[in-house]
Amino acid sequence: MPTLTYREALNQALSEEMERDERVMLMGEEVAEYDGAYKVSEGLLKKFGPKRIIDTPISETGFSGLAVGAAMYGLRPIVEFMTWSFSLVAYDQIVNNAAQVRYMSGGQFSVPIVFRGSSGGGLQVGATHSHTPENWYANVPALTVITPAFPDDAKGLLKSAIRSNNPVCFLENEKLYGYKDDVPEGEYLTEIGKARVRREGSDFTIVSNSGSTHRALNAAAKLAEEGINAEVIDLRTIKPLDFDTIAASVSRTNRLLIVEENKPFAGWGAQVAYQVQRELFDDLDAPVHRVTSLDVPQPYNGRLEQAVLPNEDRIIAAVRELLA
Amino acid sequence: MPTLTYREALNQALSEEMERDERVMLMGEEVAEYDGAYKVSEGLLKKFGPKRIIDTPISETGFSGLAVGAAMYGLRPIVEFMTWSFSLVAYDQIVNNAAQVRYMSGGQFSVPIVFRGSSGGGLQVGATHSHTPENWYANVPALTVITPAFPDDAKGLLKSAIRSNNPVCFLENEKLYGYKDDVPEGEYLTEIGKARVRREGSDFTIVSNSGSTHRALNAAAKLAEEGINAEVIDLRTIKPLDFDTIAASVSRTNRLLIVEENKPFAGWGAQVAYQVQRELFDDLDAPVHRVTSLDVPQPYNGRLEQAVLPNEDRIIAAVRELLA
Amino acid sequence: MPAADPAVKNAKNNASSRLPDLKPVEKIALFRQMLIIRRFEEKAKQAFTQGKIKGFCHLYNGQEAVAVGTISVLNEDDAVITAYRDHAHALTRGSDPNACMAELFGRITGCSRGKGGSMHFFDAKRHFYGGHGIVGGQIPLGTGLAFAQKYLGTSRVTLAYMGDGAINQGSVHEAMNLAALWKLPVVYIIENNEYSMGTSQARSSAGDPLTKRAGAFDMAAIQANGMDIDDVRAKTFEAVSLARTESLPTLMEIRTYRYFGHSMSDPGKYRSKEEIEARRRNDPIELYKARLIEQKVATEESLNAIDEEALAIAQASYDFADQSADPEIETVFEDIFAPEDQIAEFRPSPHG
Amino acid sequence: MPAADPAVKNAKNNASSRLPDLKPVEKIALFRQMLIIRRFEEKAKQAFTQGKIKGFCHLYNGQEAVAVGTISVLNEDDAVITAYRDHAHALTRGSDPNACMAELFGRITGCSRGKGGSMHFFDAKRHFYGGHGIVGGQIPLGTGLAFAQKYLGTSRVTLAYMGDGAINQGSVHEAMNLAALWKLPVVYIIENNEYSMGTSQARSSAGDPLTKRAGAFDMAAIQANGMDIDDVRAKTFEAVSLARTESLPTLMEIRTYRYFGHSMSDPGKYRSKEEIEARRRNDPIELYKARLIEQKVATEESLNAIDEEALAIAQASYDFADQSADPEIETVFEDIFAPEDQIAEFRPSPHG
Ligand SMILES: Cc1ncc(C[n+]2csc(CCOP(=O)(O)OP(=O)(O)O)c2C)c(N)n1
Ligand SMILES: Cc1ncc(C[n+]2csc(CCOP(=O)(O)OP(=O)(O)O)c2C)c(N)n1
Ligand SMILES: [Mg+2]
Ligand SMILES: [Mg+2]
Repeated sequence: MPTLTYREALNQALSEEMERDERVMLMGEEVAEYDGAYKVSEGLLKKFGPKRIIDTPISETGFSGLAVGAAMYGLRPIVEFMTWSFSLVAYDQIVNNAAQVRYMSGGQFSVPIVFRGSSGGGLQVGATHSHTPENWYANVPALTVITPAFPDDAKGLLKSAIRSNNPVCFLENEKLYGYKDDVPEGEYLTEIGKARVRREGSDFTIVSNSGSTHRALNAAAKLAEEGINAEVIDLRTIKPLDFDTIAASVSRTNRLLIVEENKPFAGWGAQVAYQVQRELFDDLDAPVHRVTSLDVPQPYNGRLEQAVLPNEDRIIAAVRELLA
Repeated sequence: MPTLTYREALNQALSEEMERDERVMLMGEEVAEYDGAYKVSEGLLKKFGPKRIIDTPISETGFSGLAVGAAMYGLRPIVEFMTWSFSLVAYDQIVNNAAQVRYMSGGQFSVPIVFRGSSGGGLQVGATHSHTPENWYANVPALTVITPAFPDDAKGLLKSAIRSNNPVCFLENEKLYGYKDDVPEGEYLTEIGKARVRREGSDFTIVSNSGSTHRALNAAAKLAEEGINAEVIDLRTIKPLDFDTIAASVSRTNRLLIVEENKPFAGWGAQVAYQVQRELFDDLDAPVHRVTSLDVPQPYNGRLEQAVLPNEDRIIAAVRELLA
Repeated sequence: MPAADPAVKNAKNNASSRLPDLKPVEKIALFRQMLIIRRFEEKAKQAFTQGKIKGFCHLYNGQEAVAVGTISVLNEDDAVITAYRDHAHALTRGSDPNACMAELFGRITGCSRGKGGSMHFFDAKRHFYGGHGIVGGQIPLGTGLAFAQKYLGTSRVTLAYMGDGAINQGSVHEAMNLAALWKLPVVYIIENNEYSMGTSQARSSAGDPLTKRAGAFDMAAIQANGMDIDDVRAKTFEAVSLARTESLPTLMEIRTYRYFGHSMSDPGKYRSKEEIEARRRNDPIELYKARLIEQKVATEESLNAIDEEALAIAQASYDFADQSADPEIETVFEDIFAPEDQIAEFRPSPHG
Repeated sequence: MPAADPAVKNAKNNASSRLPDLKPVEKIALFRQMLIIRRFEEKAKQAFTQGKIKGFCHLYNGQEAVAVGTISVLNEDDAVITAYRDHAHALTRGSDPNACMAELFGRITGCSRGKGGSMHFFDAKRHFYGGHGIVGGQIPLGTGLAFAQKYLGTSRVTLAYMGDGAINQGSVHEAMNLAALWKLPVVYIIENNEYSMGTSQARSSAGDPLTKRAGAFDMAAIQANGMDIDDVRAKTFEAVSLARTESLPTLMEIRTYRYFGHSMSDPGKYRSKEEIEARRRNDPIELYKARLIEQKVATEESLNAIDEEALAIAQASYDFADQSADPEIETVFEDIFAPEDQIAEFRPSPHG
């Protein structure tokens, strides 16, 4: 199996799906002539031409809404936000139009659209540029929210997202673009809404996503040296939530730690915690724990930002408490 | 004590605070000559003149951001969203500017601003007009989120919000504007971040806010006829969350039901549930239950909308399960 | 009794350079369409007062020549999208008055299955893309319809309507720049009824006339008198021709007036009775009626007979809506996700 | 060594109708200020390459005459707000180069306590309102500063800067309408460096020149040559005078050019070396230098000595930043809420 970066895997997914279906097109700032601010769309302009790979003005509301209209008309637009932090100016178009048109029209219109781009912190770009908005979107009925952590999932899930007839928020992680791993060639689709056990273990369960899955795996590796065995579940899709996979694990390990980069108050992890205690109350030997970002705006300084993020130290400390 | 409607209580708070401090001003669509779409600002134009009570164009991003700038300069603006559903077009200004400027500037600028307006469903105005966005804002560090349920709290909390030097999202409830109750006269301030026990009981605890507190109290009254005694805590402030009041109650009743109009996935109730199971694990005799809006866009039809909202039937059914 | 008269079709623009003269039957069809809207909404007003219609209900009375005039120069497969004051656009596009009234009543037979309500009419078959409640939010969508029309190589165009107040939303500005930059076949139509709720244009919008907003983008702009359907048609024809033949956008400002409140909930204290009465004297339907009589296209009696017909259509729609069923509770869970969305590869195998 | 020369102050506008002629010492102060910015940023570039500065770092080289020229006609208590390309505006406003460089290094001695970084400089004392990362998002804020200036009865004005790409954000359009409608003393300054990242103006913005965007609102508009500080000053003076004396907004488009990439992360393949070289020949600092020599205001040697001084200031700021401490971890919890926010009535009583 070839080894690709997360970025290359995404690029491959885009390219394959655009080849497969002429109605698929990509628009966003700098996606065409610049090859993408983070090079996810590298080479696509050359391959598919300016009709299908489209540079936009800095008008997120305008082009997000335009894409929703185009999707209602039968195209299958992919909208790149240079980062998801910039989606805030387009929040209304995503929430009120992309997510509601099918329902409000009594099912007459599909909105097959993928909003995608980088997200997350750790790059010292400050409070306005470091959002992890998965819970803002996952709270909205009818939106699907995907946050892959590995190159194979990045490819398989992006292909599935593009083929979905529903609006999908696809949150990549800037820190992972260079991460390398095996990626199956060609037609490789990953089912939306299915979590994946990335490490098997028996002592407790970690549920995480995106960059936090890597933090969790690193912490798990260290703990393994002490003989503590974590099972690490990478959610992959935040919504719909794969509760079955979580439940199967927790009912075995009886302890759950959630690691998420969301700010804590009503982050997606709170929802997982709620459902687990609700459905598996008698299985739990300890309360569900969470390690989240701290409830502060993102600072620029690197040491401060590392403290804000759900870092390994905090994860390990939480595990000790969880197992105490 | 005079009896006022929730609307009149808000109006009184606005009027008193504007009298007290010339830097306080109110802007929004139809707040002046029209006396407010929901008449919350009735009479204020006459009293304070067009310099301080200002009709805006339909430009939520523009006037929200303008108010943030004015707040940085020393004014104390109150921004009315005709409904909070329309705040989505201004989401970036609230999240990235109002909430972050103090932090990003290392504390050099205060943003003493109140964003306020009606919110919530039940009026058959459809999916785009029925949002309950408290969790979208409460997730943002540095934002205070207030959702009063009664006229006295509406007055006391709005006065405190206006005097706060921090950005506050103040979510009124359209269905409550006509609700009447006693309201203390004159200088009546309610502390931000304190919940209030609105009904004492020993069998289980309900935590709710805004319109849902009334649903909870109605359900509690019915259950009392059967001899089931609910304690009902009205959160009043969603963030900062008054965990102490919740904990004191739950450690006594050992059972908790949360009633919230938020859509379920990572609504604020998930956060309360997380914290309760985390801190009071051994006190709980049953998992924390939630009754939320259904995870669907808001339908227009009245019967459907009632089914979507956290109605009394669903509350009572949940209580039976919680006590089973 | 279908609302759309097939004769209207013949009045459509086929990218010829001149707006073809209307045949008498076509003129009468336009008159009839305006009256159907007026009577339909009067019925809706009554039903609202009776408590049969809930939520917000924004009436179009006074503005009929705008929807009917503009849409009359379209082809059937052109696209239309508008804001929440949408009854007229749906009806003119050919939506069944029964389905429209049923939507107002929140019935399962409604044009949005009772889920949309007054502000959210939709009719995919008739290329009517809604019905949108967030001021200005539909304008990027309309721009996207035109984008798709061009992308797919059609020669179709889109009419995207908004109110005068909507022009101050940033979304509108962003969309207009995109349309001008990418040469999209869209006609933006400001239905300037002089007020956004209780706020007059002068109190909300710098720069008069609003067509100046197009100048920012070197975009074509044109004004029309919304009380005169012939003027509306002539000007819209120019804009539609530019869109169809050169794939260029236009901003139209059509001056009009609404007789009732902003919505049924608006007491309308910001306008004097005299102002409204004066404007009513300039009624687009009466004006056209007089013109048709003067042109000897029809007699007063024949036009009055059409009014009877319009009243009957409105009444029938009321009866239909009233007798229709509420949606079943289970429908609340329908229309959230695409039924075909289970990607084939993941569909549970029929063999278990 | 303070960066701001007190002599600059004398060059300020006092609402007189004509821009006063500059004294030689004032001219030299402008030259000096431009050079300080240039040398400061060259140092920052070096520090970025060394890994001492992280995140995004947007350099201003080539654009110096814009910040220095525009701000030179302000009074000290006028307000300034800009986007993320903000080093020059802070420095020109009088911020300490040491604090600015320390901010880039993320130090506690930084002008935002290490929390803002390159994109988020702030300096309340010097009426510098940031430093904002979301394209266009600062323009409503700047409009609000002007609103407050008018509300409070000051005769101060606000300069609100943005890039050419920012003009396509809806927020900018909404803010301009508000400023024109409410007659606010704000000058919007487009620093048109022809590109938004890799996108040329023609590929992002319909309508040329961008001053047309003001026409939508009947707002005054004016263009200036951003490579010629005297032209920048003259045109800004007009706009500032209009704001100060009549409380009216203006949209300025100042044509300029940046020599380096969009940010330090940009390889800049969308422009040819030749294009950049050609533009460098038109350098605002060199141009002004030649003019000062020609006008016999200064000699080549005296100006070169100023360069030495600027280099020393830049080096000193680097050393200061490098030797400053990182913020303590506890500071992460500071600056979130106003310390004085505990409303007096609820403050825990000192008597327990
Ligand atoms: C973003 C947003 N802000 C506010 C509203 C509330 N609102 C609904 S209609 C309206 C007035 C719109 O006026 P105009 O655009 O002139 O259209 P008209 O009603 O006159 O047809 C307002 C303020 C809304 N629906 N959306
Ligand atoms: C809303 C938003 N979208 C995208 C970005 C990413 N971005 C940062 S700067 C920039 C280009 C801005 O160009 P221009 O306004 O011309 O300013 P310049 O960089 O040339 O000074 C972009 C796209 C952002 N910061 N905010
Ligand atoms: Mg109007
Ligand atoms: Mg630029």
